[in-house]
Amino acid sequence: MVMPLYIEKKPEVLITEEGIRTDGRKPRELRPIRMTVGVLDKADGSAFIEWGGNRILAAVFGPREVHPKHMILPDKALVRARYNMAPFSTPERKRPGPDRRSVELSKVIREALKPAIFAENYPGSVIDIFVEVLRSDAGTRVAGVNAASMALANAGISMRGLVAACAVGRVENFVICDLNHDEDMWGNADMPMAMLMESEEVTLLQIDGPMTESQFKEALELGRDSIRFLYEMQKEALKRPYQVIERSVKGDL
Amino acid sequence: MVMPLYIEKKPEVLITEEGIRTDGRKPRELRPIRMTVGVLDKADGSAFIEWGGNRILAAVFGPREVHPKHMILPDKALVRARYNMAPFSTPERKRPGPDRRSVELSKVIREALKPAIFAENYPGSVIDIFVEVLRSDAGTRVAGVNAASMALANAGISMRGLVAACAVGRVENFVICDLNHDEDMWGNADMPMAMLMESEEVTLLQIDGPMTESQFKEALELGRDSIRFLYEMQKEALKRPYQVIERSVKGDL
Amino acid sequence: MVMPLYIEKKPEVLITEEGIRTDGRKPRELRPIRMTVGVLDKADGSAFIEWGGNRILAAVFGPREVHPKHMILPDKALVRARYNMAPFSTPERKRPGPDRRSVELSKVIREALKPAIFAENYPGSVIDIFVEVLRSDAGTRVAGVNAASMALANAGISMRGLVAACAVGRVENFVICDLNHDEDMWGNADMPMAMLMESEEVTLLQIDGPMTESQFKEALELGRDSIRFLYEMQKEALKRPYQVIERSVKGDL
Amino acid sequence: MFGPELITHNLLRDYIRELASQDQRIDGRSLHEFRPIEIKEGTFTKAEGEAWLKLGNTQVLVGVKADVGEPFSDTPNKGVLVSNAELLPLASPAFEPGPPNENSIEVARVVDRAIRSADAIDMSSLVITEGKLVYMIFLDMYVLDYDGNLEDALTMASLIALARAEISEVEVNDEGEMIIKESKWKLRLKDIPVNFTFVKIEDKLLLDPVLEEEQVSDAAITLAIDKEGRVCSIQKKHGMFTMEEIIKAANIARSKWPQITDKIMRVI
Amino acid sequence: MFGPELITHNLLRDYIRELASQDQRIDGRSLHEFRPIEIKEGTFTKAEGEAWLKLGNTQVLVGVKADVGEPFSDTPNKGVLVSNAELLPLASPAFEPGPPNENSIEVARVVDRAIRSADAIDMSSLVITEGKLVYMIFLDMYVLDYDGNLEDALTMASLIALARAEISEVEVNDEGEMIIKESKWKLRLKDIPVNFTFVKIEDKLLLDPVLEEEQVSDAAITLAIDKEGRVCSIQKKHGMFTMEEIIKAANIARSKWPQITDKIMRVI
Amino acid sequence: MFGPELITHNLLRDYIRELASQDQRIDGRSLHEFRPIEIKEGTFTKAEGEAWLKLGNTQVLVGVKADVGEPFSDTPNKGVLVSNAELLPLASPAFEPGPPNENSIEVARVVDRAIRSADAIDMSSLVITEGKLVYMIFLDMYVLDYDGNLEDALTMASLIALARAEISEVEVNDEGEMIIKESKWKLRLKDIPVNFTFVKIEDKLLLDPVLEEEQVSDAAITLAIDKEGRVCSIQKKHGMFTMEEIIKAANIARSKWPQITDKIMRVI
Repeated sequence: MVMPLYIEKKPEVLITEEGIRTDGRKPRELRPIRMTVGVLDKADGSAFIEWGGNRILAAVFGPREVHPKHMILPDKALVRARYNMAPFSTPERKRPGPDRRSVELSKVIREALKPAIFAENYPGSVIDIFVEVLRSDAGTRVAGVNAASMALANAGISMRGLVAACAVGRVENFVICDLNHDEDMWGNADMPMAMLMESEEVTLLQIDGPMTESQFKEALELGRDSIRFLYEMQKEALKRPYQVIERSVKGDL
Repeated sequence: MVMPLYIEKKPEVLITEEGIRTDGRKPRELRPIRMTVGVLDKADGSAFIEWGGNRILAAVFGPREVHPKHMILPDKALVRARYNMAPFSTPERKRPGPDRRSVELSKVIREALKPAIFAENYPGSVIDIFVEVLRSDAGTRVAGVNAASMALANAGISMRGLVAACAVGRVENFVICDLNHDEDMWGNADMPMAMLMESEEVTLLQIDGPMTESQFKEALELGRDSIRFLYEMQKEALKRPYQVIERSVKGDL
Repeated sequence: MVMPLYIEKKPEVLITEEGIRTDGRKPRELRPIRMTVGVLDKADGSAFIEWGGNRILAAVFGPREVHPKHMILPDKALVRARYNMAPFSTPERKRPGPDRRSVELSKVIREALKPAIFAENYPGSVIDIFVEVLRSDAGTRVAGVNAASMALANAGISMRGLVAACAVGRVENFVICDLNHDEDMWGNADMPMAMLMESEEVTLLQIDGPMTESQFKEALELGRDSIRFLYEMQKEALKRPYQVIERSVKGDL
Repeated sequence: MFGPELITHNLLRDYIRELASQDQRIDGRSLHEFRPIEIKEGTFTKAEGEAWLKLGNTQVLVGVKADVGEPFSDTPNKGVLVSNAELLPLASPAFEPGPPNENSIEVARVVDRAIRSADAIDMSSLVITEGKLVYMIFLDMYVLDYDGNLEDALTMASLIALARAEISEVEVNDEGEMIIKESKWKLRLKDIPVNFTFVKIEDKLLLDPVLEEEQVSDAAITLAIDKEGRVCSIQKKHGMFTMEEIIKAANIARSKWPQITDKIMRVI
Repeated sequence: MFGPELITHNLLRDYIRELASQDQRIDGRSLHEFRPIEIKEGTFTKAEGEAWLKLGNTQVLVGVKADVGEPFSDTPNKGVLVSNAELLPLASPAFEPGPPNENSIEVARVVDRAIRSADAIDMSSLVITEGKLVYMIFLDMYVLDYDGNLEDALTMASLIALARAEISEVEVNDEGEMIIKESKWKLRLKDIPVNFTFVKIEDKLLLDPVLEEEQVSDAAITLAIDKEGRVCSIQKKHGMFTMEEIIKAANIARSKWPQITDKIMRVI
Repeated sequence: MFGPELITHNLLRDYIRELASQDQRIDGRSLHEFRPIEIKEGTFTKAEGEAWLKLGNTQVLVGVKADVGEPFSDTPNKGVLVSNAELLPLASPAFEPGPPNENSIEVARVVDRAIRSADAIDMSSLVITEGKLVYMIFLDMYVLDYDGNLEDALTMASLIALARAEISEVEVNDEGEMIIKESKWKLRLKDIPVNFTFVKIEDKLLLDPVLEEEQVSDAAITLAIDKEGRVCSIQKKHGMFTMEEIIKAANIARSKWPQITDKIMRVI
């Protein structure tokens, strides 16, 4: 029997009547974000994202030879993604190896990125995407999608465009963007979202928690606005590999 | 630690001096049986058997391509069988996945059916047999053999003949057929048995519990008689796919 | 919860001031050793070693076809080794299957033997080495290397020469050879060592526990001396397959 | 779309897509129409609650079993729900025996998420002794025949099986021993969060796709609607959607909710 | 017959089958004769009881280890027996490293079933404190060299190892702590349920087949006989038998029982 | 040298070996010189102690986490140290996802053995209640970018992460419940057992090899030196060494120890 040296505490108020959140942000305000592209030597492409307390590394290998061979697709590239949490990424140590959550997230991230990749340009090969969560602090899947999208570009994979991502959600009657740990844990609804920015089509969308018709529409729109902001940062980071690109929204998106 | 909401109770008397069993049956009496053929759309052949409290679904795919390739037999079909118990098939929830018992039963069922299949007619292919126990109530392996044999026929696999099966056993000095849960659990000997009906040769035989020379002979004969009865039901069910065929022995076989 | 019927007891004195060890040996004295070659019928080569309380069986298959195929080396033989402890080889029953220690030892043993094998003589094939510890009593990896080396020779694999092995170590200020259970458990340093005897080059060397510069040199030399002794026994055993070759050092190497 | 991709002839692909462009489907349904839903009568499991449901040719069997155990340390005042789906190899040539894979995990989590996000089960009602003993509910979803749209079929069957479940009452006596009583209690549902799965073919949304429609589709999404008409769970699967399409799918789902719920209410 | 099927040349196949038709065998034995049985002297394990047995060229090593643990909740007044067989890769080119497979599981269960169905071990004698603490007996069967008929070799070696086992006595003191004592007790056998394996070649039954006979045979069956001459366990393996053949095999087995039991009794 | 062997062109092989014969290396270093060592500033994990270390292009991240649990029954007065290495697939095209393999197990054990054999952690200081409650230290080594010599990089990073670790104090109250306090204690190191890895090319020893040097080398060995200059751990990897070469490697390692230790001391 192993006991963690950690106790989860629920804040008394998640959001004030004036819309002030537990970390002092307003509903449409993002946490600080830093992006760095090209941080690894051996990967074909890589990116590092620091977003609030998240630290996430993404790398891409490919197009390369497929193993095992029976997975080869003759007319296009096989796209694989692996989302993995480091044992030291959580307050309580996480056992290494995939669990049900990480298996699902690996699929969701793959499906978020696949529409952006010109897979038909690389028949018979594989493009491997690895997302390693080194430190988790709510929103790891969307942070991972942003980093992985930059790593794909950094690897020179031909793409329809970048995929950018952000979580939105609901705390009481407020639709908010970029949920923090408390909001993720105790809020009313969580909605991670990603878009292929060429056409602003949604490539990742999940919801956990109820939203009314109008809240849902508001959330989709706030998601799109947040994602546009992320997209601008991605482009800037890709222009200056090895440089840290840093930003956050103060006040309002 | 998970505790089941279930307590096993041993009956005071398993069989009366007059040979009346815990469910009121006589020694040579079968529980009610229903057979239905062709119950699944996607499988090449299928059958459903309800026997006492058992509910068992069998399906056959094949002849089809072998994966992994190194298992291919150049001169005949590979025959595979999988016996599996649903998590909700037992009083206490069963963890999904194979255990030692189901691995052995898969082999025993495969060996019960293989002698009936003209495997040499399908060189280089595989015939896959799946037996899913949805509800278990003693005698699942023989019920599974009956269903699987019908599913093979329903799939149009060429066969020497049908395989039919029944358990016999001993409770005190009575040789009985078609053991119920109590007899299976607390009886003195259990003997599942299957025959290829063309030649009435034994393709499945196991014993668990001692029988004298004469009891053993009596058991083999009662097994054969029971199996003949099952065989007639199988033939009828196969003549009328999608129709339920229902029967049981009242009194004596 | 399973509790073993076994209590580990630390001896009060591991070595006396006069250098007498817990089993009465002097520092440079080996336990009794018996070697037998050709003990198995189906393996291509085999050897059995009894060394102190150790009982270890080694067998070699090959050169033979490689499975799975993607492991084939086109220009030389693949060499694989598996070190495995029987469930009944330890005071407390060991769960079957590899653990981290046995995975490491399998690698260390393979690397100890590979330099001796003319792998280039068998391109595209595999040489499989199996070391089964039936009874363990300190020094199983070096006993295993001795047995495996003889099994390779017994299988007729072409080799640069035999590999012989022995553990040395330190208990207090004494450098000793062939550690027994107590010394392995409670001593200050343990240093298993193997040499390819043609050139007396070291093919296995591990240390666990500190040794000063001079102790380390002394240990290496004592290791070499012990290994020379083992080598002579190996040669003799290989000359007389199916004969037991038995020896130990009384007093001093 | 599962596992080794099933090959659909180009002809069939073109035919399905051509039909869709004319608001038609291969089985004659309209775009936003469910296949016939049938709940089989009988006892097929040893579960505390069960449902064998046919959605067209898709057949699923869901069993709800209850055990007793310790609560998680961070939720001492809540019971435990464990959801698991098995894509049985007898349900499709594309399914292989083995431990849960990406597809079976995703579908189980999509059903589970709908139930949890709508708060359909009162988890605090599962507590026997706070922090010590709670009911553990195992929701085992068995796929018997796979002709598309497992999400919706499994969600409906799960809701029925849960609502039907009758669980032995348990007492803890003075010595701290657990006593299983003869009497049973019913696991009531507080909500009926139905899932609705759409595939997209060009600019058309098709509700409740059959297997071939899944295979030739451009994108797929599953949405759950709760009794207040709120979207309480979404899973976008392959492909991509415009925001307008998603809002449209949510509206269609909302309009279909009463019809499906009515079917469910009749059998529980 | 195990794993990747070993290829036997057609010539050898024809030769063995031809011999059988004349009541002869490749190693000169008669049809119902065992190969020489040898029990190796010495200590080869750290088990509480052990036996290294050679049946012709087949070599097996069985070790019996005892631990202490909790009984199963449904058998509070019985100890625990765990049987496990390892088909070591050094025993045959057909055996591969890895977790127990179909063949090792079957052979372990066949040995285990013979022992249990004859009630050979008094399971209630393994109880230390009812419902709390019992001896757990681990029967580990190791196949070292595989030249056919593992069932019979492993059953004999298991019976010897069990009968030889000397296990530390255990006491529970007033504080409920377990004390391991110096003294030992012997695990006595109440019965000697020997297994007899036959293969069938055309209409002939061959007892104790060697590997090549297994490979070219039409069918195989293993029967256990208890001390009262009763059949207490059967496992039909591949192929099929007439009822008459099965009765004949049981009669042969019954007639051989005293000879094998005598061998076993001499070394325990 | 790991997993599927990376192909190095013969030209590069010949070039590296030719350079070595002239006491030169591809990156301009002398034979017994380390690559630049850089410790990244920042917080990258949720561990109690961490270090992101670059050794040339090799990058590793080590996190030390602490939990509380029971001690092993044979060491009731000692805490528990669990060491684990993950060769992440993003670190090299030669690494594949999956459970620990031979290479990750070996490297974790080599680091672990250096720390234990030098007694660098006072294991008895990890006891909270003897025999009942101890701190469990998880040393998780993450390889992010693999350009050779993981052993030395991981050992340095592990020592730093351990020395930096600040762990919550724990109390057991009268009811036997565990109370986590606000205050922290530091896990102090009693020794700094640094690992030194050499590859051999012909008769030359190269310290801190890059990936390509590992691949074309004849042999490899890792030695740990403690603060008293003693060799406290060795792992010979592939190939073979003369006794003289091993003694020479130990002497070089001993002479480099102060330089590496100095680097480590500056950041802890």
